Amino acid sequence: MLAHEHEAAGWFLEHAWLIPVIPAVAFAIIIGFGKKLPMKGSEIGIASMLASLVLAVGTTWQWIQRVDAVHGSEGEGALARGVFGFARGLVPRAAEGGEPYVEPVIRSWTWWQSGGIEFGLGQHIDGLAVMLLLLVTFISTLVQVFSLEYVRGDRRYTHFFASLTLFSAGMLAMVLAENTVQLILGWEIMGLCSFMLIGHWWEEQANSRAALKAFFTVRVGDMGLLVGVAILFGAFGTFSIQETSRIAMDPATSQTVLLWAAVALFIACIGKSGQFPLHTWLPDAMAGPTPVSSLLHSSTMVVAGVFLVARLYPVFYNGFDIAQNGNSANLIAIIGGITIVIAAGLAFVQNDIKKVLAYSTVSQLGYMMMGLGVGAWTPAVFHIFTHAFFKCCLFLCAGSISHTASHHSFDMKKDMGGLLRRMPITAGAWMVSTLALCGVPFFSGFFSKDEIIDNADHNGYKVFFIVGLIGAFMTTAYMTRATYLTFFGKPRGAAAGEHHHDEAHAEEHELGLATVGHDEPADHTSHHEHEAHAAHGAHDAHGAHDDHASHGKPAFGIVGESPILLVFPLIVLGFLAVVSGYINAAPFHIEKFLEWVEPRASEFAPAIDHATFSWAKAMPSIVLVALGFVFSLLICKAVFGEADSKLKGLTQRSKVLGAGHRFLVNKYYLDDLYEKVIVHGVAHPIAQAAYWINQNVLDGIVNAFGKGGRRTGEWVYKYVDQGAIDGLAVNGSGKAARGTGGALRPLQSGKVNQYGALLFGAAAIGALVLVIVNI
Amino acid sequence: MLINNFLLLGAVLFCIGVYGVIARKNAVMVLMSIELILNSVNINLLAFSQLHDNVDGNTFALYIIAVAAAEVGVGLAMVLLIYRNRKSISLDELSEMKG
Amino acid sequence: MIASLLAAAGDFVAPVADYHALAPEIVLAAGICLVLLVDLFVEERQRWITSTLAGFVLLGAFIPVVTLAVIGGDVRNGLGGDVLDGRYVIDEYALILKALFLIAGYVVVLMSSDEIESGRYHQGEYYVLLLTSVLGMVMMASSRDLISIFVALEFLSIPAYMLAAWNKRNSKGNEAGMKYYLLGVFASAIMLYGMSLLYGVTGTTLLSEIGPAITANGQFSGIEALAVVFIVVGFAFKVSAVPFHQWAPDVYEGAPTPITAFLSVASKAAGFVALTTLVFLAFPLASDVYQPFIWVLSAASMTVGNLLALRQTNIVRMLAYSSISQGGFILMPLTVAGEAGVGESALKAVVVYLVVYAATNLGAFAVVIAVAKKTRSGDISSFGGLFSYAPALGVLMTVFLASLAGIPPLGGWFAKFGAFKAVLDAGTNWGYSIAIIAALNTVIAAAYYITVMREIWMKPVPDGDVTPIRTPSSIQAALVITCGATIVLGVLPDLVGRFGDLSDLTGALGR
Amino acid sequence: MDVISDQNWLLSLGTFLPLAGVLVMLLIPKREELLHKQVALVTALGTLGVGIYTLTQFDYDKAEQLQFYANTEWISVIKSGYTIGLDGISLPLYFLSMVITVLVMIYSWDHIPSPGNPKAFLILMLVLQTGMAGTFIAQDLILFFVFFEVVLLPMYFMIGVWGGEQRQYASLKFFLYTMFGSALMLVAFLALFYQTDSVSFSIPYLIEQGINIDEDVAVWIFAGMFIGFAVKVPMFPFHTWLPDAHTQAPTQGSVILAAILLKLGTYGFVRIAIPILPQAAVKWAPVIGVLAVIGIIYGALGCLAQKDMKRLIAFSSVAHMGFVMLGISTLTATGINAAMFGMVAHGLITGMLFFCAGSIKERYHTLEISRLSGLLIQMPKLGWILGFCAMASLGLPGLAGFWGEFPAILSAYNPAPALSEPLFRVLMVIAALGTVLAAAYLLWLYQRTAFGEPNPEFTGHGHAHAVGAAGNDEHHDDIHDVNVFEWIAWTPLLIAIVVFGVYPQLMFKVMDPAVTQLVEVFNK
Repeated sequence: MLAHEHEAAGWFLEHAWLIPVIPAVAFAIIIGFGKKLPMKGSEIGIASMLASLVLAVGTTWQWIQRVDAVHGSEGEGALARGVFGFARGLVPRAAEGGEPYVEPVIRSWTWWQSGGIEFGLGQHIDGLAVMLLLLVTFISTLVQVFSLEYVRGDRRYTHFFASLTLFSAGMLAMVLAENTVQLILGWEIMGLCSFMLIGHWWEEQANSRAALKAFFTVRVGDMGLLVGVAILFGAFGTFSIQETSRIAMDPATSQTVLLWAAVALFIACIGKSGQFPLHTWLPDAMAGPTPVSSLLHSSTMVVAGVFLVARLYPVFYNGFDIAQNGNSANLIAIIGGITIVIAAGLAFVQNDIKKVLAYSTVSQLGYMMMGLGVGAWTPAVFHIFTHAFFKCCLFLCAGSISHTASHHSFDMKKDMGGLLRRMPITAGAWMVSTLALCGVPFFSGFFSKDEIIDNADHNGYKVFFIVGLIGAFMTTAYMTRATYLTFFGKPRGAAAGEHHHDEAHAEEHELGLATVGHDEPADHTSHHEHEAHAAHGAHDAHGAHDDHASHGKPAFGIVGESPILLVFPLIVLGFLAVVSGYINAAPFHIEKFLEWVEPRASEFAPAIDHATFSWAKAMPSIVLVALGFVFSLLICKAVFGEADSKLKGLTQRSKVLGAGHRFLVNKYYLDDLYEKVIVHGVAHPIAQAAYWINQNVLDGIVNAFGKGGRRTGEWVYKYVDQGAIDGLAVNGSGKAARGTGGALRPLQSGKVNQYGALLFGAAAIGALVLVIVNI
Repeated sequence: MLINNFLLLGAVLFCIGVYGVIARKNAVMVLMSIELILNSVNINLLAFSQLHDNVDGNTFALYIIAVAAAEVGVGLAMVLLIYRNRKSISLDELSEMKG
Repeated sequence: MIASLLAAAGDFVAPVADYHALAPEIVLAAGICLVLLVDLFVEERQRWITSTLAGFVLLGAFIPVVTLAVIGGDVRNGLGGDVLDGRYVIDEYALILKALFLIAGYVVVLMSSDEIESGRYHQGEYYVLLLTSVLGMVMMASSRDLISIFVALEFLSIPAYMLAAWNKRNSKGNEAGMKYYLLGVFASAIMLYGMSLLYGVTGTTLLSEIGPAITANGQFSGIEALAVVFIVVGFAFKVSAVPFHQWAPDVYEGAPTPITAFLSVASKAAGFVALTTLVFLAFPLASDVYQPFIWVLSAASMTVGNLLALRQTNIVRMLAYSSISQGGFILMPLTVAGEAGVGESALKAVVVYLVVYAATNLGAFAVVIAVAKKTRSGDISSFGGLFSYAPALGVLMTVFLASLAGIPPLGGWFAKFGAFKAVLDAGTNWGYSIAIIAALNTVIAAAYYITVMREIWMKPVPDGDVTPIRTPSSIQAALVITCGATIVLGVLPDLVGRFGDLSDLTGALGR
Repeated sequence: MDVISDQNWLLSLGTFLPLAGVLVMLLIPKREELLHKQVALVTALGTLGVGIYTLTQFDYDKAEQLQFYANTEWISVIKSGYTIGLDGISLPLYFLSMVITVLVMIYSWDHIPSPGNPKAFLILMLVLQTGMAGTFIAQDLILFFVFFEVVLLPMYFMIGVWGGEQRQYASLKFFLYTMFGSALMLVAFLALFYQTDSVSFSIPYLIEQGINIDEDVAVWIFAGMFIGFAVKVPMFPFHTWLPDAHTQAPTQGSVILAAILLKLGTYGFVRIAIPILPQAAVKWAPVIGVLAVIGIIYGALGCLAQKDMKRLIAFSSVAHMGFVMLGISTLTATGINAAMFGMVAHGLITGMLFFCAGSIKERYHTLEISRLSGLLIQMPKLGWILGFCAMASLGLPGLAGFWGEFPAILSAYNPAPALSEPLFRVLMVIAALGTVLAAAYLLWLYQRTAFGEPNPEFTGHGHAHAVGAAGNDEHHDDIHDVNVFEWIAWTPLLIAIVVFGVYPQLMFKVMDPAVTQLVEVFNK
């Protein structure tokens, strides 16, 4: 289709379809002979990712040229501006609306046809696709580099890279999908890979269960995808995304069909993007190796759902008519909003650093969804962009810490603390990313998240404006807590070089720091998780050993910075966490992202109008962020702060020294006060309640779906199948037959006279009847 | 003269015969009852033969007489056989095989 | 009265009979005498001569049947139609059945020879009786007159009574003979009463004349109905149709196994032949009477036979009941024989079924005999693990049982198929209902045939004795013939399909 | 339907060649086991050769026409002829049956199930092959019926003699069920024959005439065929023979059963019931659709209840055939194409799963899910293959299974004009739910058996509490990874699963023309 486009587009645009093909081929190669290669196949993976990255960059460059060509602004150096948007940013924003729609570069080849229906494969390259292509290839490359070190010596090293590569292939295939079927294809391949990667250390029950849960939960959503695609095809008669969009935009199209399709598709997004109430698989998925978490659960797989909404935006836009009913709500926004708050609350009570990040991811995805829900298409997509960098960075930091400092434990309470000095680079990267995540001004997160909140207000979704603000507050709170626990205070547990954690426990108990997360459900899970990590720690223990050796460090004890392979990605990502925002920094009227990515209003895309930025409007969120920081910091200081160590010493001496005892006791009361009143009294119950609901209700539902399924299955099988159908109908009839047979036997008495009697009797009766009948 | 008398006689004989077959426990008696039936048949045939004025009936009757004789011969032989084995010709005891 | 007789006897001219046409009967009759004579002179050691001779007699009688079939045409005219005027007819229908009876007889001889030689029997008389009975059947195939049918019937029955009681010392044997005899005679007496009435109503014994004569006076009289029913009863007894079947299981169990085979195949077939002839020639106008009656018989036979067979533990008894239900299937086409345009397929169905059934059932009995030689037991369980130590016999038995169950590509399927086809051809509710009943019965039937197969293939050998079975050559021959016939008929049913041409049969009557 | 009748000997050769092998083997004494295996394999390979030649000779541009058409006198009494032909619908299944037979032969090389006796076992298999191939080429109802029944006894004995513990019950059930079905089917055929003025049983002729049958009658005739085929498929509620048969059958039996025998039923619908009686098909489609969907959910629930791996796979067949039937019931080209594809895909995938189950059983002497675990550690290759098949079976795009399920769901949104849209859309949603359940039980199975540490009972340490068919010492000794015969037998299947998953056009382009022609009648 659209053949005339082809001359216009450049080579890279024409051949963007190669981007997913390369990793796919690489996957085959790795599976085939990965084991025989010097680096066990990892080099193939990285090479393929680099190749794709190059292509992606080329594509981006040409796309930008294309856009500029259409929009009249000059094209040279566009790439530069593409990446470092702030370089020559202060270009006045292009005139509203007037810009023509930039034709995406679409190519498709018939894959197979059945009964007149054509199933095609192809590429649909527009701003969104380009952006994600760049993003995915970039992140994947970094993560693979990181993994080189992180999973070295693992027993399934090759498989790991194979899966990573295939995963990227799937994601890329989905991103540039020309039609919905191809989209499903990539979508499902990702699901499979997530299963393999999360369950990478499947020797441990918990991990395999997590993998199962992840795949299954996502699969529940996929049902919606299948139905949705079927509806769209059935109603529109095409799989092509562009066609679908066009028809969806066509006012003549029935709104009910769109609504149904949108609902069905959105269910899929809920599953994939870990939206409430199907978000529970995401934290469990942290059972996977950290690079997996950073790739799948921060920047690629989980945004697939968001991508789907953004990709088929017209369907949702008109399905839920987002534009029309102003300050009311719609499904996407509601789900998004709920997710933000719930997840943020949960993040506050986690002890496992990765779980904090997991919940934070869920919450950020909530932002994106909400953004799309309130019609802030561009900010939401932009948030995907920025979020990818800093969240990936955060995960990798966590990985680097656990790998180097805390001996494969992720428990902030037990095994971390005081790492600021020991791991300056990691800490730095972490800080920057955290600031970005919290949406502190001049960091990337600010430009995207604040835009979302702003537009929510602007489009009249007041409620969600508030929700957004609350979210911002909570985000800062939990991130501050995590940061504090990890990098400040005194080293604990493994970070302090201890192998076993009894002392950590003892210490805390002595201090009466029965802190958040140590109550039942939380403790239960954190303990549980801990086993998991301990287990995989054991598995690649030798790996850990030799890399420690190779860097001439003692296996445990006072640790330094991680090896370069781990740190390098952190630096890059940390840097981007700061600057990536400036592509579209509203405060400075840089709106390149908007220009390059956002489809202009046309028959293919709805008109999206944007709130104009003003510091005044940004103030509330900034203030709340600050508040969150302060509030959280106070608690942390109080609960986990320096005081503790002094306190410890003093309490020991308190046995002999009476003096100052009361004071200390009072001090201790103070801690007690903070602890009991503030944490337990205010923050804790809410959070715990949320967590309880999460674990028992929502998660319960998810599991119950499985369990209940099993039970119903057993019941049906036992009673209906074996009992009724088989028992009565089948075997029953058999018995009946034999029974009648038995009943008939007495007739065969063996007595001649009776035989004779019957013989004549039958004859007589027959004769009688027939005579009567026939006369 | 009326054919009905003959037919009536035949019918009566037939019924007696049938009754005998069903009621009698003694093999020989049953045999004789059967002979009664055959004779009732003969009477019918002869009567009808007369009615239709052709020889078919007579011929048939002759055949039946001959065959009946043969049958009785076989039958008595068999009764003897049983008597030799069981010292009894009561049919009720002939119910070894059943079901 | 005497005068009238003399008048009827009138001027006597010796019939000019066509001896070629009568050759089978003549050969048999001569053979019987021959066997009797020979038996007097051979001494114990050479008893095999008798059996062999009997076999050759049957084959000898088979030759003219073939030649007659080959010359084809209407040999019945050559038979001086004006003398016997269609009371005794040789047409293709008759020929295929004569052939059937002769071959069946021959197979029975093969099956018997070994068992009879094994002492304690007067085999001379045995074969004489057997041949006589076969002769009766061969006559039955040609009979087209009440008298000749009756004579043929007694001809084949009386020797059968004696054969059934052949185990003189065995009380079961006596019992079998006695029951068979008494009930048989009783049944034929009833039949005769019916015939006498029929003669009374129509004034003739020639079937082709009875046919039109029924309801000649427009109204269908009760007497006619009574007569038809009684006659049908007589043959229903012969084919052991429920509820006239009770003699069958007892007799089959008591009689020597080859005789059981003979009774369950040949004499049953003879009964069907007579029934068919009557239905098509004598009762075409009485279809309102015989169709419902036969419908009931057929349905009852297949159902009751099957249900009872399910419960049997004795293989012979099981086969007896199975043959009852098979009889029900053979009766099935006759329940619609009177419908317009159905006669053709109905007749074909019956003929084909008889042929296939004969081959299959004889085969099954042959295997039973062969196995019983080793196990000396009639229990189904005695077949346990047969396949493991006698694979050939196991497979053969499987083939026969599968054919009985009607599984393609073995003969049985086409027989059943023909029956179904015929009744559905009628398109009447009677036809459809019987078809459904039959369909259900095929499943029940499969159940007990399969249990035997299960014994053969899947169960352990009961007494662990796995010495292979030495099958006498005669029985091997029997098996080859029957098995071959079963399979060939299943794959190429056309071989027999073309026989039993209705026009040919009724054509004899110039109708 | 016009026909191409050059090389009309080809199909007969391909169909009856195995019987030649049978005759040879009958003459070879029982103890020459190796010789038997060789003869059987050679025969199967020869047959496959003929099949491949057929593939090369098939004119794919005229896939909607019957090719290699032969029509000779057979049973003139009932006007039934030996009519055979091959078109796009039957070709894939015809060829699949040959491939599967060969693979099963190879697998049998060192997997003759107890109580041994390869002679009988292989002979039965060859007879089966003839029956299956014949069913797919038959273009005459009677011929079809005969072949349809020919497979019955061999399979009965295969299950009953070489099967598991309850083999006798299972085999009997299988046999009686099918007997019942085919009896009614036969009645239906005959009724069909008479309703079309008793001229011929040839399917092409009946397709021309069947449309004229009065609708009420047609519905009843269809009912007869429906039961006959539904039992074979098997559709809920006629499915209960399947789990038993599958579970008890020897591996080879299960594979053939799953790969080919079940297809006879669905093929019957596509080849006979629907084209001959379109008017009745329209009436029955909703019933079929509903039963199919019930089957999908029901089979899935059944799977979730299973403790035994093989039985679970068996129940999954019910679910998958449910998808096939759903596709058929839409009476659209897409749906029926999907169904045809689903048949083959299910044949490959489930067949493969049964192979795996068989090999696991052979090594562990049990298939209790609760006792198996850590296959990936003890037998990595087998473990991965199992996982691969599980993924394929739960309909992962890119593997064959998906192209059977997804288009079926797709087609249910827009069924044939005559059918009720709301009903089928509801069915579509429920069917989609079925895919979720499929994921549930397959992954559950995989996670339980393949992941985790091996059960100590089988690692050689835990002999004290090791229970199982064989003595404790065998347990860890005979746990070896995929051996060479298994590789040879499995690789083609695995490759096919991927190839058809990546390039489904391979099969669709063969079937599409025929199917399109088939459903034309429903589009007006």
